[in-house]
Amino acid sequence: MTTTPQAARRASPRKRRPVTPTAPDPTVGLLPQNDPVRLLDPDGTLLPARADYPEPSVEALREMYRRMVVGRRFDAQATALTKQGRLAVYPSSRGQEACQVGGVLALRYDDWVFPTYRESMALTARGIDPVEVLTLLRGDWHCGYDPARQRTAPQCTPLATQCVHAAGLAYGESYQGRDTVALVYIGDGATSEGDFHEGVNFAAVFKAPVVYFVQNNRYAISVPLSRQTAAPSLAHKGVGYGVPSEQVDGNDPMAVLAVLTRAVAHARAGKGPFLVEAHTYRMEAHTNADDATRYRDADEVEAWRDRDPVARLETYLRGRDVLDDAAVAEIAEQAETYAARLRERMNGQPTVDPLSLFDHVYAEPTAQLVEQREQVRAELAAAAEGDA
Amino acid sequence: MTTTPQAARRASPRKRRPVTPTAPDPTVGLLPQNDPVRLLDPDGTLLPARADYPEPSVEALREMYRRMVVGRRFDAQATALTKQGRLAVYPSSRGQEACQVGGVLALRYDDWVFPTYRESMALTARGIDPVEVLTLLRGDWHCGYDPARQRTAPQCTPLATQCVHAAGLAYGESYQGRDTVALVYIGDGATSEGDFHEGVNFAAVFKAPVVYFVQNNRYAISVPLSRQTAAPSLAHKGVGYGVPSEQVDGNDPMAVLAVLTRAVAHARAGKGPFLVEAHTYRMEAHTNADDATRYRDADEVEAWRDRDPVARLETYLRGRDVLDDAAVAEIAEQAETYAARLRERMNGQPTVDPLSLFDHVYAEPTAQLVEQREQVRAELAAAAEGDA
Amino acid sequence: MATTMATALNAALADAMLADERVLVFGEDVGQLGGVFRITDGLQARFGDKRCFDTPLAEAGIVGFAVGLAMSGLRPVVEMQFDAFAYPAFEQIASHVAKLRNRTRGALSVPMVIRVPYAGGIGGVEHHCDSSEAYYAHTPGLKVVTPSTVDDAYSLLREAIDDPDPVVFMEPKKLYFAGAETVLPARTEPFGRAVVRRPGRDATLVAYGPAVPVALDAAEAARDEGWDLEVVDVRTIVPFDDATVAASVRRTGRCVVVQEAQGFAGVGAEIAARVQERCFHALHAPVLRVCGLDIPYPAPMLEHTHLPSVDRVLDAVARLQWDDQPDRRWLTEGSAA
Amino acid sequence: MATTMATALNAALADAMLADERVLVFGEDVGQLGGVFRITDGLQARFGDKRCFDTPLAEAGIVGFAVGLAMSGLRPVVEMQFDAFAYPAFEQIASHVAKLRNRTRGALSVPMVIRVPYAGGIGGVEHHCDSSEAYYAHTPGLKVVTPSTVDDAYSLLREAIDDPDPVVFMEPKKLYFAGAETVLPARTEPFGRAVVRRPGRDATLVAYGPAVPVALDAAEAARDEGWDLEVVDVRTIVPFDDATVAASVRRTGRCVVVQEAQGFAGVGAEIAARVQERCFHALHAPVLRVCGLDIPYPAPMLEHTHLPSVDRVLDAVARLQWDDQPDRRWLTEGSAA
Ligand SMILES: Cc1ncc(C[n+]2csc(CCOP(=O)(O)OP(=O)(O)O)c2C)c(N)n1
Ligand SMILES: Cc1ncc(C[n+]2csc(CCOP(=O)(O)OP(=O)(O)O)c2C)c(N)n1
Ligand SMILES: [Mg+2]
Ligand SMILES: [Mg+2]
Repeated sequence: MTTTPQAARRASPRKRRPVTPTAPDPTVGLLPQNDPVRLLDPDGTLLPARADYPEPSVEALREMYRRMVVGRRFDAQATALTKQGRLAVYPSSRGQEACQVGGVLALRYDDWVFPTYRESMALTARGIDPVEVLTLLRGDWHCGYDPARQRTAPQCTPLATQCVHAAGLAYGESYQGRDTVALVYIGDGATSEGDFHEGVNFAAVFKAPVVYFVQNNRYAISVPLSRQTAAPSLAHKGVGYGVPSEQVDGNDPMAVLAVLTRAVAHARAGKGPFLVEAHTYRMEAHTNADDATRYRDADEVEAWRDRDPVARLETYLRGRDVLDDAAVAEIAEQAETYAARLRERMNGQPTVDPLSLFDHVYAEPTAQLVEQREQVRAELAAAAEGDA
Repeated sequence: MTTTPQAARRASPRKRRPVTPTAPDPTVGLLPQNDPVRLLDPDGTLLPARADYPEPSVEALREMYRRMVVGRRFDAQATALTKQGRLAVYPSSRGQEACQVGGVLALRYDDWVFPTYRESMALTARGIDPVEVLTLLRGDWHCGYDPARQRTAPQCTPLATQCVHAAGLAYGESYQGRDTVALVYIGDGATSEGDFHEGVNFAAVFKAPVVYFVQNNRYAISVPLSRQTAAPSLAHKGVGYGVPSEQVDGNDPMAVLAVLTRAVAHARAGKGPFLVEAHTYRMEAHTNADDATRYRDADEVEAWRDRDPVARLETYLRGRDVLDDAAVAEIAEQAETYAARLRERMNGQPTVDPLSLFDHVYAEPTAQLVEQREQVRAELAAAAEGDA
Repeated sequence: MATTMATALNAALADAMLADERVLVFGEDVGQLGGVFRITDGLQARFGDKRCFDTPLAEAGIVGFAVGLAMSGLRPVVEMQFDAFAYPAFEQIASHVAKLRNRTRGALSVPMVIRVPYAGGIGGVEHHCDSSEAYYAHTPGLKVVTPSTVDDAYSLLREAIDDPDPVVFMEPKKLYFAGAETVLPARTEPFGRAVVRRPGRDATLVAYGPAVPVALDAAEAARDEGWDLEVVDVRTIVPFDDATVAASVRRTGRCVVVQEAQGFAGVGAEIAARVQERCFHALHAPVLRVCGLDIPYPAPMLEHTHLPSVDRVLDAVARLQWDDQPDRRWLTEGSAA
Repeated sequence: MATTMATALNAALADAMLADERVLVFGEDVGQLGGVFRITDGLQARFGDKRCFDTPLAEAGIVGFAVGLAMSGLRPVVEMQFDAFAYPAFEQIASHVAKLRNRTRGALSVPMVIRVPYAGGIGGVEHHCDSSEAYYAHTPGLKVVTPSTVDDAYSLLREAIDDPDPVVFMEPKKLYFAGAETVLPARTEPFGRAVVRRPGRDATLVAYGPAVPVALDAAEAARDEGWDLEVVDVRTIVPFDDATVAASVRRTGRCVVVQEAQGFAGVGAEIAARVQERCFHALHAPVLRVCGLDIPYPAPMLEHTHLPSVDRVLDAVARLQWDDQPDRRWLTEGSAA
């Protein structure tokens, strides 16, 4: 049989009854707001109050300010230590203080943090000994602090891999009846990795209490965000996992704290993960070893100076009369003391026992490792004899 | 300085000027519609016309019907071949005929298809020799057809990995000035893999002309969709990559063809990738080796029988008077002939030269492989002698 | 009735879950379905869907999730559905599972088991038959275990789950349904101990996992040729039992290593290197290897050409210089110092 | 002025791009920045951002994208930023890059180069110093190449880009800025040929990549001990040059393999196994190995303990039984057939 043109052209017998009414919009509560949440203007003035994000208490903000100032000073000190050869390398987070400090301030002491290499400031703000934080970068061992005691995973270098660990840890905690939340720091670039996808998805499917906190500082080393994604925002990835998300002005300390506080509360309440994208900027190069002038203009950096999170919060707190010159000076002094003490303690080469290389590969070294340890021991003995 | 409660409670000096007006909704054109696109009711009646998806021509639909009928017969034949021991294993796509055929019908002959193990029907519908398609499952070699000539990648088993290849291929084609489109078949389960994320993202960033076509048949082997994602739909993943997306009733052949035709046109026009999720159902077990009764109810399967895509299209075409009993019988006969010829050709064991194992590891075998080939050759000679 | 390796593995999982409620079993299709090889059959019904459950389809996710669970104090046992499908998890395994204890000076440990059904001989299509043990064995921080007997399947898996370190537990698929008369629970030699499966005086065959039955068959067939072959089953590739292997080779003076994986830079190379390092003066012939060919795993119809066979093992044994060829060392002595 | 390996690699990329417009160079930070080691410096400026470009940060994506580009007829050269950061791409490399030609009986090929800056000695933090060559060398279908000289860096990279097969091109980071007097373009021996870097009579040191300078230094130092050592640079691990290595060992009668990677089941094991298989009667001593320790790569302050050193090589050479110890074979002869 062949189709006659007439038959083909004949009006089709259309269904007359109306189509099933459209289902309710399934993205409600999942999509981020179009604009990053902002509570403080870049000049420090308070914006109109909003119902979704109540202002954090001034006490909390004052403490945030203090930690940001100390954090910035710590960061500068760490950079200085690279110049003195005390640190092999240091990835600065100057400019990202609101995110660094906001992330840890939103948490309870027994919550977990999953940081990257860039979160040295966050970890010191969490109260971890800065010398232990810098162990990785000084080079005496990999992770210098005790992650179990500090409830802080080792700073993660293989990008995005910690997204999955956090899902497992958070699920494991809730499985064991604990209401711990895990907060994952991750960069804009790392969201392109498969492990970001798998981690957020696992967290969502298992309703694990994780806050994924993307510090979008606009660059992955030299690669700008436009090469990373064509999405309206990184926060828009949330809906694809059924995870509510929000964008926040990452240089607005008040907004960062408010948004993360809500995100953490969401997770703790058993509602599953939450995704936050903070729009911020890395003021320094990727690390001291990087040359940022190769890939970005001085103008761009300059423009971000006007959005400095520390000055912004200071202006606001001064305006609220909860911070005056004396207080600012006192905090600056705390910061100086912190830096001086760090400088001192980083002075001098730590000693590490070469035989410790064999101690933690397994709970008990294998026969092969015992053999290799004996060989190294013999070499060291011979060398000592040679020196003597 | 300590904060006095008074100071803290004092009204904050709020900004008076209104907040920057809200940016336009950035998700416009990216989010899928809430309801899967449907043009034909399950009973075959035409639904009200819609501007976004014009009906495909009846000629195209009649051809689609023909290929679906032949495809279903092919599928049944392949399943039968497993029972006769002619195929090691066969993953059936019965119930998914609209997707299998719609995908290839939406393409030009020189477009590329990136199929999975489940797309045997799609590939035969594309005109690839069914014996070559079944080579993988018969076990004489891996890929039986010539992918370069057929513009069809080898059927992909490592899930989601083909998402990235398609991005590269499509970008490479357009880079070389060709307006080829790549269509990726992928299952619901595989969207959880990191490679799905990386593939779609690469395609979006490089504006590669790829259509990602998710056949959501509700199971990954035994794992139901609810264990795969908490998202409103798989199509909602698109916005996270800046990729427009759509849901479609995967058992509505007309809608599948219409949506894919638009998706392909979008890609070909240089607007980048498009994501389509088809809601469908795998009527058989995962493969003949699987036992689907272990994880799903007969009721569920029954319910989907009423949404049979072949019957649906047949009813519609009959209603349009472009298909009558004679035509249906003629197509059924074509299908029988196709199956009979396949059965015949699959009768008997193919012979494969063991020495060919060394031919394609590299363009030229290495010295080591030459050595191993000589060893095998000697073994074969010895065995032949032993037999003689 | 004979017990199969599959049954033994299933029993080991069940007994471990019973003994320690921190043990969680998860992966793709391990719940309701009981795994594509039914190794987890019945566990979800018995222990509930919080103890044995399906995950999203993502192997890096599965392994990384297990790392997090282990950090929280649990004992995850995950299944990779097939050998080649563990590759997406390679970064998680190599950079995290293997290293976490060491990175943190022991503050965090990862007592987890990654079960990998591996190797061929089952007529599987591509990507379902890889022998991937060398990738793990070459990665410090992992233990790599592979049973060849039903008793070992049970005992080694129980030990793996109890072990404080991460264990990649490689299950030879072709042996899943091979049976043996035994009574479970079985307790065999611990990790780090190879076992002489068949004593012999003339040469040692060293094998593991799917190659052990091949070696045993070859030893049996070798009797016709007048060779009395010893067969050593490595069992735990890491930690490796040098003592048992070297003792055997020192006794026999000859050695053939049999492995199913492609040979180049595989575990068999390590064994050959170790044996000649330790037994040089005892060796009457070089240590030979019978391995899979250095090709991607072939399609079903050609896999018998790829796999180490009894004949190929016997050919290697025949090349072990039985004729007491004169020492030809003088040929090259001139150029030595 | 001396040319560094970094310069030579950069020149090889530029010359290849000039010679063949199908060559595309991409990866993380290779565009505007010119790569974290500046190996791609200036390529984007010179050839435009369609020939040399940055990608999203995803290694499986980069490698898989390259597979697709190769299918479309292009010749991708991708950079993995550091050794351990290639692990996320492991599935793409092992299941696709390595196998595509074979799967399709040659209908599709994957002429691509995966550049991997690898190994340590540069004080890098964790995950930046892995020696991962064995993972690739054990995977049939890949060629694995690693230069140790400036000329080889240029010539082997050019050959890798022209090669019809996928090449994992492993660049020893610590040699990037080592210089040599040379004039580019240089043309050295092709793939599959090892080279005697230093002739010697008493023993052969077999090394590749970052271990070659260590072997050469050891050979120099060995003169004080009265040993005249030959140094063979493997250059291309796959395909491997048995002939050159075996000829050397047959001449010297003694062999030490030096590699930076952890030893267990590494490339050095393969070399040791091959050498004793082929040179058994020429050997006066077992083939010994000097490798990295079987531990995760250590923190900077301890890396010198991990890395093969001149002393450790000399210790191994000293154990090569120079004393003409009596042949103790009789000790075990009793138990042989
Ligand atoms: C898997 C992996 N690939 C590559 C790298 C190398 N690398 C280190 S940091 C970096 C950029 C990360 O950018 P982003 O995620 O935006 O974080 P940021 O450094 O800006 O904080 C890259 C490519 C890595 N650490 N891990
Ligand atoms: C990387 C990887 N992991 C696991 C598997 C094993 N496997 C084969 S098919 C399948 C389920 C796939 O489900 P889906 O993507 O929904 O496709 P469908 O089979 O339903 O068409 C699984 C887990 C695989 N092939 N590849
Ligand atoms: Mg960034
Ligand atoms: Mg499915």
